[in-house]
Amino acid sequence: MEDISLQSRIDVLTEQQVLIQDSAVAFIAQDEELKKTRESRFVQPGYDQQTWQEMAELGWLGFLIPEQYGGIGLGFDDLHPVLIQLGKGLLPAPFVATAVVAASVLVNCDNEAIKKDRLPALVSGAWKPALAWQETQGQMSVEAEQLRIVDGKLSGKKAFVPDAGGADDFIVSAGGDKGTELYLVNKGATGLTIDYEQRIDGGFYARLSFDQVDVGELLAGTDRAEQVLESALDEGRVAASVELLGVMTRSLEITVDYLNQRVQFDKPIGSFQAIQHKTVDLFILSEISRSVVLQTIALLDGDASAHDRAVGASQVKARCGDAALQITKSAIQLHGGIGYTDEANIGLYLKKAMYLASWLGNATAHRARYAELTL
Amino acid sequence: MEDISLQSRIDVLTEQQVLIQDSAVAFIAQDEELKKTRESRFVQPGYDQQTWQEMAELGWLGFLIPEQYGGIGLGFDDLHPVLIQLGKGLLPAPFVATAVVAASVLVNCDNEAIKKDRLPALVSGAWKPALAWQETQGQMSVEAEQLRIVDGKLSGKKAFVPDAGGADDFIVSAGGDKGTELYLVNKGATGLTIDYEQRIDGGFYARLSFDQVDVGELLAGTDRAEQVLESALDEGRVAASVELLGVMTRSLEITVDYLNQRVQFDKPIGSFQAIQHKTVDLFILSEISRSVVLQTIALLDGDASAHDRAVGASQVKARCGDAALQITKSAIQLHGGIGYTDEANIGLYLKKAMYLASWLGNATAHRARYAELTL
Amino acid sequence: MTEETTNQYNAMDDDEFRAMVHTFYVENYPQELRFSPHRMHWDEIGDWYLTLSKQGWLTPAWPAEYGGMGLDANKLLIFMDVGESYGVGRTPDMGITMVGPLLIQHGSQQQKDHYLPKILAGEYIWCQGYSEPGAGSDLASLQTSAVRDGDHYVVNGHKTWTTLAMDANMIFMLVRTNKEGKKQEGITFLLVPLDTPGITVRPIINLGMHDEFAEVFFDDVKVPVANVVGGENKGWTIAKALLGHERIFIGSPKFAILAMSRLKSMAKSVGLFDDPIFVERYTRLQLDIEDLFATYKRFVEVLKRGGNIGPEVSMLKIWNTETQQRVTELMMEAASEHGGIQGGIETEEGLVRAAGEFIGSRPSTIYGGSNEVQRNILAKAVLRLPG
Amino acid sequence: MTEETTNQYNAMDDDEFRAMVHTFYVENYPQELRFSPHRMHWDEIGDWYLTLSKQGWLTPAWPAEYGGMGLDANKLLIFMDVGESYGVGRTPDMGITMVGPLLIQHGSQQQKDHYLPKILAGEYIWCQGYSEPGAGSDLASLQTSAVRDGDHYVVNGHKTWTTLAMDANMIFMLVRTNKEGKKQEGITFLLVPLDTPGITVRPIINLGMHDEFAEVFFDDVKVPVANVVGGENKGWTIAKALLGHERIFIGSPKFAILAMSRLKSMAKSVGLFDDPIFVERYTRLQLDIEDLFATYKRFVEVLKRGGNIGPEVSMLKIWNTETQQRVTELMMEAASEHGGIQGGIETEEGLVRAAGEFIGSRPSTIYGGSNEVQRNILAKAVLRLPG
Repeated sequence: MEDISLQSRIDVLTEQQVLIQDSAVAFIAQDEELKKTRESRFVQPGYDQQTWQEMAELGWLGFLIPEQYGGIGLGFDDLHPVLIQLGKGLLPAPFVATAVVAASVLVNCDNEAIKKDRLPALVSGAWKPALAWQETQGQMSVEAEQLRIVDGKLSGKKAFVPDAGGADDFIVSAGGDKGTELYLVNKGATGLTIDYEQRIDGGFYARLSFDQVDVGELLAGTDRAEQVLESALDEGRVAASVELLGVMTRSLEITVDYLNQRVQFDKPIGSFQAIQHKTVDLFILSEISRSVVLQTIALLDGDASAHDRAVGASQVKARCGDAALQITKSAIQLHGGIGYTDEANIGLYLKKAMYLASWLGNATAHRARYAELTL
Repeated sequence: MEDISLQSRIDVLTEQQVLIQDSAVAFIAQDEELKKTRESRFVQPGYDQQTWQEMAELGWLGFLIPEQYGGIGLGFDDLHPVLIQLGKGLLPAPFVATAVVAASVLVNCDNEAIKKDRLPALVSGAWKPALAWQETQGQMSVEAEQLRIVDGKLSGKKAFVPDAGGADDFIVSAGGDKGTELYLVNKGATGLTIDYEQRIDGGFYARLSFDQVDVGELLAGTDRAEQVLESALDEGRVAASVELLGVMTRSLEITVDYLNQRVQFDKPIGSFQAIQHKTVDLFILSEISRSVVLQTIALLDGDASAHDRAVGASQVKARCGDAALQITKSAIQLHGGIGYTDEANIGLYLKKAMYLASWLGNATAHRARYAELTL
Repeated sequence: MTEETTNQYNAMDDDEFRAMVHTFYVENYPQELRFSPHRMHWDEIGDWYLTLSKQGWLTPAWPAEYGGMGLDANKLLIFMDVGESYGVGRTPDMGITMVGPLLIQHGSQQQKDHYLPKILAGEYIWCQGYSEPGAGSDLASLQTSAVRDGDHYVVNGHKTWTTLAMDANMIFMLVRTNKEGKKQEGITFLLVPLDTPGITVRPIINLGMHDEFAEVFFDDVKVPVANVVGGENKGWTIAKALLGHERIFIGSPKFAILAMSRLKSMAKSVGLFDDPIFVERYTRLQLDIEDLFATYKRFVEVLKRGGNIGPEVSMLKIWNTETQQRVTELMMEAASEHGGIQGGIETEEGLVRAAGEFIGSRPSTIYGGSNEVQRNILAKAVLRLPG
Repeated sequence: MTEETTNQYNAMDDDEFRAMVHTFYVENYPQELRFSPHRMHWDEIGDWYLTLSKQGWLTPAWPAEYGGMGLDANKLLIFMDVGESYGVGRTPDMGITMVGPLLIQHGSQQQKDHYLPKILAGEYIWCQGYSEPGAGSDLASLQTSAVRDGDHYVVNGHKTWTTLAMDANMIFMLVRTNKEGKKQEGITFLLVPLDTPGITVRPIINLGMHDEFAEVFFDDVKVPVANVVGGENKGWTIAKALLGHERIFIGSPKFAILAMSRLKSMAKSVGLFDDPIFVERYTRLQLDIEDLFATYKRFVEVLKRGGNIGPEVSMLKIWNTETQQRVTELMMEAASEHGGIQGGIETEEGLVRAAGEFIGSRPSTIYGGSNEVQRNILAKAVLRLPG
C-alpha cells in the first residue's frame, strides 16, 4: 500500500526514529490481513497475549520507563513511530493503557519499592497493571469522588477501565478525608468485583465494584496523586492521538487504493471529481492532525508546564478524535456497500477510531477543556 | 432565466395566486438589470420613491390591511408570490418594514381614529410609518427598557430602525411604570434626533434619540402593546423569510445560468462534478426553505396560537437566514473572480441576504428562541 | 379483500381510518418488536406477516381484485404513517412491495394466478437479486448471465446485498441475456425458486454485526423460460419503473425522527438538556428534521393529488439520510465513552446504543442509490447542468 | 546592501535579529496604517516603500549583489513574521516579489542592469498581467496576442484582476505569441511600460467597494522585442516557477489569525465570552487556526532546511482561506444586526466591521488558484488519483 502521507515529502526523522519505524513497520506487516485483530475481538481479554509478549521482546514496553527501572528511557519523539504503526496495524494490544498511562503513573509515583519491583516486570511483559481512575461518563476531573477510603478500606465504583481482563493489578484513585490518593490493588483482592462490557472495537471496558477492599500499596498521597494522574492521562491522550493518526493514515491508504481499483460507470471511482475533492479534504484533515501530533510530542518531551501539556493534550486529542472519525466514516462511504460489511477491514478502523476517540475524553470534552484552560 | 425551483413541478397555486404572481413577475421584469436598485444604493432614503408609488397603485401596500381601512384584506397565502418576486428583483422598497410590520401594528392597535385616518394613506402610498422598537443589538424581547416615558415625555434611544429616511412618522415602543406602550410619534417632533447608518445592501438603519419628546398618539397600552408588537415582528420575520426565499431562488438561477455559460478547461464549469454537487446542495437548501415558507404562511393564515406563530416564525427565519447566506456566498464562489466585483449583480443578492438575515433576529437568535419556546 | 371493503376504507373519515389502523396495531403487534433497531428476520416477524395476511392488510397498495386493500394515495399514506408512528417493523416484504406490483403490471395471467396468492399467504417469501460485486451504483453493468437452452435458461453469476435472502424461498432477479449493444438493453427479469439446484446463499455480516444481507451464488442454475417477467431483454425498464414506486418511501423522515427520539431519551437520561452547547446542536437537528418533514409533506401532497413524483425526490433521500447521520453523530459524541461501547445507556424509553446507532445509520447514504449518485441525478435531471 | 551586511544579518542571533526588525518597524512604520483591512494604494503606502528602500530592506529575499538583503530562509521567515505581527501593510510589491526574482533568474544582463535599480528606487512600480476574462482558473488559455513586427511586438487583448494597476507604471505580462500546438507552449513573458500608447486602465470596484483591481486593455500596443524575458514562447514555464516562489506565503495563517483577533476584540466588546455557545464555536476556530499554524511551521521547516515545497502546499491555501472565512462567518453571525451594516462595532482595539470582514474574506478562496483547482492539484499530484 502506498504511503500517501506528507511524512516522506516534508518531515525529517532522526536515524534512530527511522530504525524504530522500520522495526514497527516490519512488526505490523506480519499480520497485514489483521487476522489476529479479528481473532481477539470480543474474546477476553480482547487482545492477543502473544503479541504483547513480542512487543516486550522488541523493548517497546520500556520505551518511556527510565533505565534504572529496566526501561530504555526514551521520549515520545522516539515512541511516536511505534504508536503510528500500532494504529495502522490495529495491533491487538493495550499498549497505551498499559505501557503509557499506567506506566506513567508508576514511574512518577512515590513508592520506590513498588517501582523497583514492578516496572521491570511491566517492561518484560510479565506483569500488567490497569489504571482505574474514572467514575462517571464524560468525566474529565481527576478528583476521586465516588470511590472512598474509610479506615483503610475502599468502597465504591470505577468505570471505563480498558483492557482490565489481562491485567494483574489495578492502580486505583480513591478519595480520603484530605483528597485523592493512589493505590495499587491486587485484582484478586477480597471484595473487588469486576464486570466487563464489550467495546465497539472488540476489546473490553471493566466496571470495578469495591466493597470494603483493602487499600493495598500506597502509590501517591494527596500531595501528588492528582498531579501524577493528570500527567499520565495527558500522556495517554497524546499517545492515543498518535495511534489515531495511524488509524486515519492507514484508512486513507486503504481508501485511495480502493478508489484506484474500483470501477463504476466504466471508470475508476477515484477519477470522479466529487470523490477526489472529498478525499482531498480527508487527506488535509490527516495532515493537519499529523502537524499537531508532531508539535505536541515535542511539547511533551520538552520542559513545558503541566498547564501547557494539558492544553497541548486537549488540542491534539480534539483534533485527532474528530479527524479520525471523519476520515474513517467517510472511508466507509467511499467504499460503498463493501465498506459496511464486517469482512472488509476498513470497518475495523472505524471502530478503533470510535473507541480511541471516546476514551479519555472525546473531542467535545477536550475542546471544552481547552477553552477552560486558555480563555 | 430558467425557473429551476420545484414550484412548478410539485406545488399548486390557486388561480388568484397565479394572477398575483404574474403581475409581480411583470413588475420586476421592468428593471431586470437592477438599475433602480443600484441607483438607490447609499442615497437617502435608500430606496426608490417611484417604485413605492407603483406598488401602491398595484394595490400591494393594502394586501394585509382589512377592507374597512382601505386595504384588500388578503392573507400571506396570496401575498407570498409578491414577496418572492420582491426578493428575486431586489426591489428597492421597504415593503416588509412598512406594509407588513408597521401595518400590522397599526391594524392590531387600539386607536380606531388613527387606523381610520392613517391606514388608507399607507395603502395609497401617501404616508409611511416606521417601527422603532429595538434598543440593543441582538435584542429579541419586545419589552421597552431604555426608552422611558416620564410625565408624557419620551427619553432614550432606539436603534436599527430600517428605512426611516422616507418615513413620515414613527411607531415607538416605550416603557412606563406599568410596562411597554406603543405611540405614534411625528418624525419632526421636538427633541427627536435621527442618525443614519448605511446598511450593507445600500439602505439605511436609523438611530433615534429622544430627549423629552412628546409621546404623541397612544396606539396600544400596557395590556396589549407587547402582544401587538410580537405579532407584528413575527409577521415581519415570516415576510422577510419569504423575501429571502426570493433572493436565494434568483441567486441560484443566475448561478446555474453562469455555470452553463462559463467555459474553463474547455468545458462549461457546470459540467464539473464537484461544482454540480455543490450546486445541488444549494438547490436542496433552497427547496427546504421553500417548504418551511409554505408551511409557515399557512400557519399565519390559520388560527394558530401566538406561541405557535412564534415557533413557526423562528423556524422559518432560522432556515431562510442561514440558507440565503449559504447560497449567496456560495454563488460568489461559483462565479469566481467576476462574482467579487460590484459590477456583477450576484453580489447585490449576497448583500441583500446579509441585511435580511440579520434583521429581526438572525438564525442563531431564532434557533435559541425556538429552543426556548419548544424545549 | 372485496371491492366493497376497499371502497369502505377509502370512504372513511381520515381520523376514523387512522384510529382503526392504530387500534389494530395496538391489539395485535407484539410490544417487544416495536421500534426494532435492526431489520427483523422471519423467525421474529413472520407471525406478524401472517397476522396481516389474515386481516387482509398485508398488501395495502395492491388493488382489491388481486387481494389487496386497494387504498387510495391518501389512505395509503395514513396507513404507512400509523405504522411508522407505532414502530411497526418491516416484514420480509419484497413480495408485497416489489414482486406484486411487478406482476400486476407486467406479469402474464398465469404468473399472476400462480404467484400473487402465494405471496398473500406467506408461502412465497422473496428477496431481490439486483446488485452484484462489480455493479453497485452502476447497476446496469451487471454480469450474471442467463443463457437460453431450450425451454429454460442456465444462470451463472453472483448477486450481493440481497436483503434477508436467508429468509426467502424465492428471488426476483435481473440477469444478462444479451452481451451486445448498450448494457441497459440486454437485461431480463427472472423469478427463481431459491431451492433450485446450483444456488448457494451466504450471509454477509455487516458492521452492526447483523446478517441482514447475503450473497447469492448461481452455478449452472436451470430456470424455466416461463419465469421471465415482461419479456427477454426488457428487464431494465421494468426495474427502473419499479424503483420509482418506492422512491417516496426512502425520503420519509421516519429514520431521522426515530434517531432523534432516541437522542432525546438519552439526553434526558444523561441530563444533557442542561448543557447549552448540546441544546444548540440538538435544536439545529430538530429544525433540520422539522424542515425535512415540511418538505416531505409537500411531496406527499403531490401523491394525494394523484400526481407523479420525478427525480426531484432524490433531495429527500439526501437530506433524510444525512440528517439521520448527523443525529447519530451527535448521539455518539454526547454519549462520551459510550460512543465506543457495544451496549447502551439506560433511559426511560429503553436502552439507547449510541455507537450502534452511529454505525447503523452509515449505510443509508450508500444503499438505494448512493447519495453521490442522487446528487448526479439532481444535477442532470433537475438542474439540467451540462454533461 | 553589501555582502558584508548580509553576512552580518544572517549570522545574527534570531532573537536579536527579530528585535532589530521590530524596533525599526516601531520607529518608522505609521501607526495608523497598522493592520489595514484593505490593500493600500501608493498614496497611502508609497512613503513606506521609499523608507524601506532607503534602509536597504525593500527586497529581503534578493541577493546582496543585486541590492537585496540576501537573507537566508530562516532570517527571511523571521523578517516576514515580525512584519505580520506588527501589522505592516503590503506595498505595491510586485516588482519586489515577482519581477526582481524573475529577472535575476531569467533576465539578460542588460535587463537586470536597467530594471533592478529602478525597482529598488521606487521608480518602477509594477502590476501583473496574467488573468483574462476568459482565462481565470484556466490561465493557460489566455488570448492576449503579441504579433512580431520587426523589432517590436504588437499587443492586443484584455487583462483583468490586475492588482493595483492604477498605482503602477509598468506591467509584466503573459501574451500569446503562438496559437498553434499546446496552449501552454505559445506563451511569452513581456515587460511593458503602462504609458505606452494604446493601453487603457479601468479600475474594478469590488464587493468591498474598493478599487484594488483593474482591467487593462491593449489596443495595438507596440512593445520592443528587447522586453521579452526568457525567450519567445518560454513564458509558461517561467511563470509557473515564479508562482512556486510565492506559494508558501499564500499558506501563511496571517489572514485567519488577523480575522480571529478582530473576532476576539468584538467578542470582548459585546460580552460574547459569557455565551457558552459562542465560546464553543470560537474555540473550534481557535483550534483550527492553532492546528493550521502547526502545519504551516512544518512547511516552513522545509524551507529552513533549504528544501523545496511541492504541490502539497495547496493544502495550506485551502485550510487557511476556508478557516478565515469561517471566522468571518461567525463574526457576522455574532454581530447580529451589525452583520448587515457597513459600519463597525467599537472595540478597545478599534472598529470591527463584521459585514465588511465577511465580504472581504470571500475572494481568498477564488484568487491565487481557486480552492477547487487546489483540490484538483492535491488529488492528482499528491494523492495520485486517476485522471
